[in-house]
Amino acid sequence: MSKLSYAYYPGCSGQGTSMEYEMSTRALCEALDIDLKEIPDWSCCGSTPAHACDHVLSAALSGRNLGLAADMGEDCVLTPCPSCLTNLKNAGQHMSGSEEFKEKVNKLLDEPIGEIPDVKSVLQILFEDLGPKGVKEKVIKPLSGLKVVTYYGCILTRPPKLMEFDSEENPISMDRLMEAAGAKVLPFPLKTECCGASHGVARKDLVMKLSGKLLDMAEQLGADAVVTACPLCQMNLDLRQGQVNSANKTSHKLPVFYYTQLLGWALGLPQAQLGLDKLCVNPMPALRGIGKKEDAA
Amino acid sequence: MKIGVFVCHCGSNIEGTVDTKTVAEASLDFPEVTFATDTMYACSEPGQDGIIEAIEEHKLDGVVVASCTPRMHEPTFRKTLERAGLNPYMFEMANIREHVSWIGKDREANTNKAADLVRIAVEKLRRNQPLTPKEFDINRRVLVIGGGVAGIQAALDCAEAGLEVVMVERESTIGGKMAKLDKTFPTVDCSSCILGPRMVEIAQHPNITLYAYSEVESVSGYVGNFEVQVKKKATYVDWAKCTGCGECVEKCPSRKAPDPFNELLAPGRAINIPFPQAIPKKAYIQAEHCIKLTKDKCGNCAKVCPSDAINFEAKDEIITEEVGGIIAATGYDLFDWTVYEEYGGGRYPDVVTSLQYERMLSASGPTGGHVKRPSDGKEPKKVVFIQCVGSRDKSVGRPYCSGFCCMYTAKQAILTKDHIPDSESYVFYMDIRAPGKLYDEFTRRAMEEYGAQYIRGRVGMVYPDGEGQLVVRGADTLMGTQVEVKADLVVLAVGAEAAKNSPQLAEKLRISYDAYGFFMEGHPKLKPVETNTAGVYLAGACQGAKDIPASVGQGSAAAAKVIGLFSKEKLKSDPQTALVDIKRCIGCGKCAETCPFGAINMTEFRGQPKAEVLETVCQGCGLCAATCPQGAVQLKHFTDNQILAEVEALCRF
Amino acid sequence: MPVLEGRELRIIGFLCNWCSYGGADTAGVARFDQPTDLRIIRVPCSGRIDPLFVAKAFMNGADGVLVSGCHPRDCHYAEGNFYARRRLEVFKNFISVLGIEPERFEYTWVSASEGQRWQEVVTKFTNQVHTLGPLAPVPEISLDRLAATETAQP
Amino acid sequence: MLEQLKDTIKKALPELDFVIGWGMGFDALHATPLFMYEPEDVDKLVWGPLNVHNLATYLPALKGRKVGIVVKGCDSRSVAELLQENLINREDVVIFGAPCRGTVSLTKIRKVIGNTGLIEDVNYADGTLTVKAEGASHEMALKDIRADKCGYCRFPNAVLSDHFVGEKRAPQVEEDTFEDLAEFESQPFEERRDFWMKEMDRCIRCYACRNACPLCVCRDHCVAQSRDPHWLSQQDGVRDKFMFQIIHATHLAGRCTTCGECERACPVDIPVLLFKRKFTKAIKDTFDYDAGLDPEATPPLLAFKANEDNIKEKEW
Amino acid sequence: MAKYLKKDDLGSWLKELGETYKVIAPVEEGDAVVFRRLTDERTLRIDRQATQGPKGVLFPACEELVSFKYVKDPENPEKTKVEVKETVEAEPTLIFGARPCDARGFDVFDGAFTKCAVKDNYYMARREQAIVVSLACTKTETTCFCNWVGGSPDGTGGSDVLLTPVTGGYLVEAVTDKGEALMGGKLLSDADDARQAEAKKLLQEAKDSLREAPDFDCMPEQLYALFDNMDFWEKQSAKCISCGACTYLCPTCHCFNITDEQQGKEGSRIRSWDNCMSHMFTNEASGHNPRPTKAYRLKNRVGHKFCYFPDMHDGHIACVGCGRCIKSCPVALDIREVVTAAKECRLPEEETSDD
Repeated sequence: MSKLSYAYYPGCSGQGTSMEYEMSTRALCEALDIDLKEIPDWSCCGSTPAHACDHVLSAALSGRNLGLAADMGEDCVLTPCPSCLTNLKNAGQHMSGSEEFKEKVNKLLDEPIGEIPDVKSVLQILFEDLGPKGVKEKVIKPLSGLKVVTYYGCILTRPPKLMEFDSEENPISMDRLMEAAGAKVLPFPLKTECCGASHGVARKDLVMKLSGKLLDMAEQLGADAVVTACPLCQMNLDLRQGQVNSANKTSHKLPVFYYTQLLGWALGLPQAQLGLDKLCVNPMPALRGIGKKEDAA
Repeated sequence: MKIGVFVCHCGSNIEGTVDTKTVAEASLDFPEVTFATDTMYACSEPGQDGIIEAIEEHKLDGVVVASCTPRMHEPTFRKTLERAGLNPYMFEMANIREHVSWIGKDREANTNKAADLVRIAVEKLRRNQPLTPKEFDINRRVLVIGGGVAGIQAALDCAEAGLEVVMVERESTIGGKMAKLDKTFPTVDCSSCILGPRMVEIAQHPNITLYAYSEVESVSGYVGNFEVQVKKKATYVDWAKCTGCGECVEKCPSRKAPDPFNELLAPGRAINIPFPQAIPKKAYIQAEHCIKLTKDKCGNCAKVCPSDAINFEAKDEIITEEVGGIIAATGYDLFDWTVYEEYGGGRYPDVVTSLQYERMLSASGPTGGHVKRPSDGKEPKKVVFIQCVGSRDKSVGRPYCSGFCCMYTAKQAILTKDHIPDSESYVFYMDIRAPGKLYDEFTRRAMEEYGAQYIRGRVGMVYPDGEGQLVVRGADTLMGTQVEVKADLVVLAVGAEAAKNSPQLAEKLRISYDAYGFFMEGHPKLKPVETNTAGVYLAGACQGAKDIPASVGQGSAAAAKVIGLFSKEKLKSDPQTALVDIKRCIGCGKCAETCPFGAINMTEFRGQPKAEVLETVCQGCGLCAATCPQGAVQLKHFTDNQILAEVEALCRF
Repeated sequence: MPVLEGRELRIIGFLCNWCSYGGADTAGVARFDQPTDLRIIRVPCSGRIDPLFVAKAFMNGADGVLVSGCHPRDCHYAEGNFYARRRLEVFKNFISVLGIEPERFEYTWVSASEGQRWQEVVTKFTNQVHTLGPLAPVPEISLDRLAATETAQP
Repeated sequence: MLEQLKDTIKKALPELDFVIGWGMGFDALHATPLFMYEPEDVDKLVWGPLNVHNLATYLPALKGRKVGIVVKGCDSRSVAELLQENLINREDVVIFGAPCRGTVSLTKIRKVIGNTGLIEDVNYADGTLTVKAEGASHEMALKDIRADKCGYCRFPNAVLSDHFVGEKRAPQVEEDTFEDLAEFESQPFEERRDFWMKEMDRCIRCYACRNACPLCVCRDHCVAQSRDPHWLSQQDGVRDKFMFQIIHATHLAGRCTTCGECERACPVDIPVLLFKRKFTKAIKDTFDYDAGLDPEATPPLLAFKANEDNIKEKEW
Repeated sequence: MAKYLKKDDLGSWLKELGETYKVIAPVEEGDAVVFRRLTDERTLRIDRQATQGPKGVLFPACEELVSFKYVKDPENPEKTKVEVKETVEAEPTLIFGARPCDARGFDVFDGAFTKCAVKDNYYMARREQAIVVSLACTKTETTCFCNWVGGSPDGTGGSDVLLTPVTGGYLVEAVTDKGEALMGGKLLSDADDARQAEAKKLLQEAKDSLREAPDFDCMPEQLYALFDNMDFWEKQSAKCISCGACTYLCPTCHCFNITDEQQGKEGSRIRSWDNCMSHMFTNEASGHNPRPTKAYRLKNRVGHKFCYFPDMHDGHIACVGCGRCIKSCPVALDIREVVTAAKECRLPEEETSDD
């Protein structure tokens, strides 16, 4: 098999709030021999107020990046961020579906876009192109005994006609990857429930309720950690865990990982590359417990 | 030839968007048309009389009616011609309603197109020959496929009328879905008490031959003379000897076999008798679960059988039956609801189907009629019913309403209260559809007398709360809020879909089926139990979801159709068959090779090989005519020259 | 009557009686609007349709030909459409060598219940033919004679 | 090799009514079918690139008689096809095969030498044909003047024979790539139509194409001349002539072995083989079937599969 | 008086004539040479015998005899009458480049269509308005045998003007009064003796190059005698594939078929060439066919040309020896061989005496 290689769109949160997601994604892909070619001079995906007021503008923001990727000669763009994914995919699908729309978008662009590349999440290609088996082969530090719940969030698989990946109600891609890394994945019934992110600023009380429910259920199932694939979800569950605790009078101390971090860990990547120090809830007790519980059992 | 053209207004159905007078005037210019008129309703009595008068007055010898589809009224007008003393086949129709007036509003274009259609009908008619049907004998036996309540009704009605009936049932017992039900709505009477005696009658009726655990393998022939191959699947039990005592079932050590009769609610034995009232009450072995058949060990059943009926060597058997008519009554199956991941996709044991719940309620079911949660065997106190699971849902490809779920949900809510008086029932519904006699009253009783809480809205999610209960979250569209109900048991009112392998059976029967696999009736209103294939009729839910009274009604209707068919002395074949011009035939045999009906024989004429059509076997498809390179085989009324004339007429201007 | 100048093209449909003709009826009953170009010739089965009828239509000046029958496996005569499929497919391939765009000829399957599908098929095909425009009929007379009549009537 | 072939035929002749081969025609360039009844007739037999005719054409009319036939590779495929259609009996036909290097196209020769009516002498040796006409001598490499069909021939040896004389030749090509067709179809549709209009206009409706075709088995009952069915009028317009070629080609779909007799026989040089080539390609692409290789095969248009491998009609 | 036309002036001459006549000449078309109306786009080809002769100009492959139309009485649509219109199409036509054999074919036509009791108006109208300018043959082909059947490379039968190619141009001679009318053209000059002598020499060489003509006087008798010898005809016809190339290319074959072709209420009665080599030629409505096999049909073809027609038309053989039937025959069936074989066939005398 030839080496897997894709155009790569990091997205803005990877430069800030979810730096560790970005770091760990790159480290993981390198370790898995997947070539991520960063789109030169990439710009905002349009996951701003743009898409709420002007579809053409929003598509042009995404379209510029797709055009740049096409110029690289790549036919598939990856991004770790579900929001970027939604916008890039939406723009691509809309333009492929309507020449008229494409023309409107092209008017806004310096370089009109021609061929429209595919857009996928890093998770999708890990699951589909490489496969859990491919991950398992490279695991050197299995996550034995680590009980996790996988939390996909609301937009990674939705709407299904746009995302064309995994089940929108009961996704399993992250589950399989975590299992491949040796973790025990608990049957989490709230995989795609809303964490409240979209109301994060205006209605904090909702976030407390919704994220709290997720943490409660994870705790109840006996999870050692939550695994996510979305910067916003991760932020709500991790950064706001303290707030949730005080609002709901709970005392959760659940580390909330990006799946890339845990996979990287299992592949034996150095901590520095995984950005574990960026997590708010200390992950180390959970990570240290790996292997031990099993020995005890 | 003198051709009369009658252009029908069909009230305003045609006249509304077609200028029928102009069409009639234009028709008068067509070759050999000597009379043309527009008429209000050609098919009405005055309309038909008008045609007859015109035939007599103008000495017409051919008629074109421009009106609706020939699939509807061609037989009507042929009879009109016959009454006027003409050969009924000197007739053609131009479909200016379904194909013109109803599909566009451009009056000019429609009028123009209508005239074109009349023109091709005239050109075809000019080349028609008077035809006379051939008569042939009827085999007065009927095949009923499926032994559910519709099939049972049809079989008994036919048998009572003196016909010999062959019934083929896929499962080891007849009774179908109704046999699995505990009670029936809206009377709440015991399902097996009303169905049981009818099943016994099937077994005992001297005119009925029952093949249970059997399937239709192939069907050939044509109305009046079908030949049917029935595959009797191996049961490994000699049913002639089996007394149904059940000793073998008791002693069978293979206890993880599926029990389809109980909807897989509990495991069954490899050797099994579905239920105490089974007809025939005989044991059968599920080979893939039998220790003897898979591993050549055990053989307990053979050891304990008092009548020595077990035969591990048994093989499938093919039986040929000859019948004159066929009633398909293959019923329905439940939609595979596990595509609903939001309801757990089958991962939560306490989410069950309505039919599973029915088995739980039934005294003959695996719980002996006690409602118990599959997960822990506890009696549920809060039961949530979710309606329209696999009905009225485009996203799962089932946009239709299954019709009976509203009613059985109400029934199950009532029975829940009867079984567990301190229980609460919640029903999530979209609309209540209860249009039958006493139906709406029944659903009201569920709400008002039995206190079932009806919540109008779809359920978005069911998930375990981690503490042994299920959270059911849905919308309450009347309140405009989201609601969450904690439930001990969730019952899904799963919709009906066509029985599995329906399309395959339809193909064997050469009948049509719709996009969902339900069999197509001859006409949605006027021929609800007929099909497009003469001699094949439909009864029950195989045609579309139906409740018990409707299925029984259709069973009787189908039986009446067969009895009517068989009441004729002889049947007449459609004379629009193929014909060989032996002067032109070179005897290459390509027609005989491709004929789907074996209706072409190769014979010899003056030492030369020639093809010959068996007129009563020929079904008139015309494949031979399209196959013969020199055009020596022609299909009467669809000859090359007729089709060429139609093409030519359409292209001439 | 001639097709309406400038608005309609000459499109001929060959439909099997049991499925597609019924499907067109169903579309009519449901009042599904359709372009008016198509003229339907009813035949018992798609197996009756000798591809040469299609050829003849093109020779005589049809701009498009549409054949429709029962879905495979659903033939009223069990096998007619299976043979038709092979013959029509090969024929569709063939006509490009004649200089006839293959898009002028389509064959498809529409059942008696698929009124909506029939509407889609007719609309799509009519648009397809309109995109290609009219196809000149092959002259019934020799080219010299044609040239003579053309110069006679400028 | 020719002598060996003659000997073989002479040995078999007593059992047969006659053997059909080729002899010299009215000049040195034109061969003609030779019916050999007596051993001395066999001495007139010739073999080489001038043996253009496909003699299988004669066989169906001789059904019931025991005859021999000399075949090239392409001719043998016609025999196989006739056997498949039960138009001849295998036991009544004795097939003499020999390796073929290709046959000439007289049209191409005419293009080189100007007029094939003035032939004085012809010699063929080692892939070179030397024609003397009007006092001038023309040397032509066979590959330059051979019939187009020989350029893509995959079966230079008889695919079935009772006696095969000489050493089998390797085919020139493994695969027929239909470049001729691709070239023709690189023209816009309208130009293709115009091309055929002009070509068809020349047709004299002599039906040599049909009668030379070994697989036009309707013979005296061809639809071209019948009134019932009345597919064609007797007009000499382009329409009926064109339509006839379409009928001919369509009736040959899945049966035609592209022996090229139709085109060769045409007295006014209309390239009618191209129609059959198109069908042959469609049949090959769709059913992976070559006509005339297996007398036991069922031709694709007389068969079907419930799920066709290469037909994607539902995608429209 | 013979005239001379410069080779370079031929085109201009024809163009000039084109003002008065519809000029039909052999032109290149595909790989063939056929007679067509001469236009600027077409290329004249007179260096070889045309693939098909000019017979279609006077006797078209297909012509409408009458057109007819059913007309309904607007007052009473049950009454229909048929309107019939005869279509005789003729205009001044000049056939250029026919070979002497081709032109002689028109003699045969004249015999069949204009000199019998029943005259063919359609043919006559065209014949009267046609002028035939032939081109003598200074070269002969292997298939040429005009000398066997009374023709010659410089034969004038059927022609109005005869051109003979000489160095740098053509010798132009009027054959008929009609032809004389063309002699006045400005491009024609008087031909000098040298040119006339050259023409004579070239034509003599052409005549000498032809195979010696056998004596066909005995042919009618011989063919009648062979009438029932089907064994002979079967062998002769064995290789025939029953197509119509020979008849349709033959300058003398004039058999025709008449059919009505109707579309809707209108139609036409057309006459088209028929072909005696086809089964259909004598197929009777009952299905019976008096000439059931190709042996019968070949016998008829040869018999008609060399026996029955001469019998009816003062010994004029209905063959002009152009050789097209030989060279265009898909199986190179050589009529010379058949006729020679018939001539040389020893009749089974014992059988005759037994009768």
